[in-house]
Amino acid sequence: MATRHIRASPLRLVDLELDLEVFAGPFDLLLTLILREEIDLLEVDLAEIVVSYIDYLEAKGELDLELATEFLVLIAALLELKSRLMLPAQENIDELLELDPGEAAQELLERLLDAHRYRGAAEHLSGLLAEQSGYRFRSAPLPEHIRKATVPRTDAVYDPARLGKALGSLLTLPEEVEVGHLPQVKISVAERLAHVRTLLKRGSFNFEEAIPRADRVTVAVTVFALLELYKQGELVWDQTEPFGEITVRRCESRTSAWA
Amino acid sequence: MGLTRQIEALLFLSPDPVTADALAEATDAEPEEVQQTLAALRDGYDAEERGLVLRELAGGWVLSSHPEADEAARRLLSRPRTPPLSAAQAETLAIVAYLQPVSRPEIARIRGVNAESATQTLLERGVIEEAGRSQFGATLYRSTDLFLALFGLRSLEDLPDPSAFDPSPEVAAELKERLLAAGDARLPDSDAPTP
Amino acid sequence: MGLTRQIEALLFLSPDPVTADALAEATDAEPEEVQQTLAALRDGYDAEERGLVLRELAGGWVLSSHPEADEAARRLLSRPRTPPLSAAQAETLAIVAYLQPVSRPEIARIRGVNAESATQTLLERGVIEEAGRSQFGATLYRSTDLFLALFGLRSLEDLPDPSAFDPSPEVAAELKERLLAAGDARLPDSDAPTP
Repeated sequence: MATRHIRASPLRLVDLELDLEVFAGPFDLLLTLILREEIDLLEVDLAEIVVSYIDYLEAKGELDLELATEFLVLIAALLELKSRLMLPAQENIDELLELDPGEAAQELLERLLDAHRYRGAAEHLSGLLAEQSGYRFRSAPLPEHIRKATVPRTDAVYDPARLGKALGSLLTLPEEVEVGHLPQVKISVAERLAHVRTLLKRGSFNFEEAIPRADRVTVAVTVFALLELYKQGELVWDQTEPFGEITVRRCESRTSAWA
Repeated sequence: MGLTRQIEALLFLSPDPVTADALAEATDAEPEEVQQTLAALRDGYDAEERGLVLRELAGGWVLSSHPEADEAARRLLSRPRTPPLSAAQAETLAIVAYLQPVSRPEIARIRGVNAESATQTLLERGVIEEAGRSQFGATLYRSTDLFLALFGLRSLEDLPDPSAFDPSPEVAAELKERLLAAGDARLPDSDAPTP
Repeated sequence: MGLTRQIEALLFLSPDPVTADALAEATDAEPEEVQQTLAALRDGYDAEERGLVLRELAGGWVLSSHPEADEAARRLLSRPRTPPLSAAQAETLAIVAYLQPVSRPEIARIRGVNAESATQTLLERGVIEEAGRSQFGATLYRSTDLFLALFGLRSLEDLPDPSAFDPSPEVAAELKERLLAAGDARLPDSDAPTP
């Protein structure tokens, strides 16, 4: 066997088996296929993956912290990538987000008109096809005496370099999952759990205190840690109004979480 | 050695539409003479109520059977009628036909839903084909000559202008009004954003 | 609705000989009437010096082109079809060209996805052909002379040196082993850690 370059990776998501509309198999194979463009990310229902992951956690009955962190980072990267793919052109994202309602409506209107136009064209084509279906073309192999290969008269039409390039690309080892466009994430659920438990020693704290100047992934992982500790019965939280402050309180005993 | 005989034989053997120039080259005849022969053959089939129809499609000349024989053909060959396109396939095909070369993400954007299986079916039916990659690396698609032949088109020019399918100005104005109203309803004032 | 028209259309569409009885059933006509129509068509083609010949063979009636047009037909039709290669076809063809003889399971293992339809297309276009069986019974493939001609190569020795396109030249191993290893790395199996 030739030398194999197997990079050390904390990823152990092989266990997460997916059964999606467009793909069935382990999660990390899906990632590889998406990166190789064998599967179009637009076709993948990411919500289904999250549901599979939750089912998987449920079945396992325990939270693998490394795995949970990796999963959150990867699914966030996929979501961001997919949202970029769905927007018209990368450089227009900021512009689009800043559209006022009138402009946004105009943009949406353009798209609706486009959709309308091609639906009409589609009907026209379907009509043509039905109208033409009575005209049948002959499909038969050429008689042998006419088909006789004429290799000497064949001109070169393809470039041999195309074959070399195709082979070169097959020699490429798959890239590691690219999450470089996300802020460098050093956060893990384990670290957030420890952080929340430290804050809990005070008895209660405001959620904002747990995430000062944090990026979105950190906020998400912190919420994940809170959910886990809630499940364990170590804390409860209150929020009096939407978007209001969230107060997290320690539970003195396991049972009091359900009080 | 009759030119008509040779041209009819060549048309019979050609699976795809063939140009008058290619026929002229193969028969070593003058292109004008070939054009006249083709027109005479076409008119002859028509006048003599033959089972063959000669038409100019997909940039060339091609023989087909007469539609009047379609029912008998279905009985004899137990081949179903050309399967119609699903709505998704027809929309995808229309977008490819008008905007080619076009990538799948673009098709999905216009349709508002993904185009995976429709694209796959159209590829298998041979009415669209790959046409290189976009600058972002997505596969591009274009229509094929088979598309033109099956849809009775001489070239893409035969497709009507897509603006023919635009909604009337009244309908467009109404759509716009409804969109604006929906936008306003979503943002009643600035200090109470809804998730 | 002319019987002649229908019979001619059916003969045109049938690549194989078809019996008069089958034609009678498809057209809902009397067998004798069909027999007469067939004979009239045959004599008509002959008398009018058409490009078609109708013959009764053992199995039934079959249309063919007139032999006088054979030379022109060869000029027109014996050229290979050379549409642009898709990415999947180029990859599959490269694997066969460099590693021949090579089996389809190996091609699939190197590409990380199955090679069914690409292999089929390359076979149909005549650029690859079967070359016996592997020891495990899988069909082996090799490239053809037509492949060499279409790529302007005098022999397989003239294939470009893959190291010129090789992203990992430091790995010293046989090309085939490296391709298989890279393929495996793309498709993790149960006992290998995931890249």
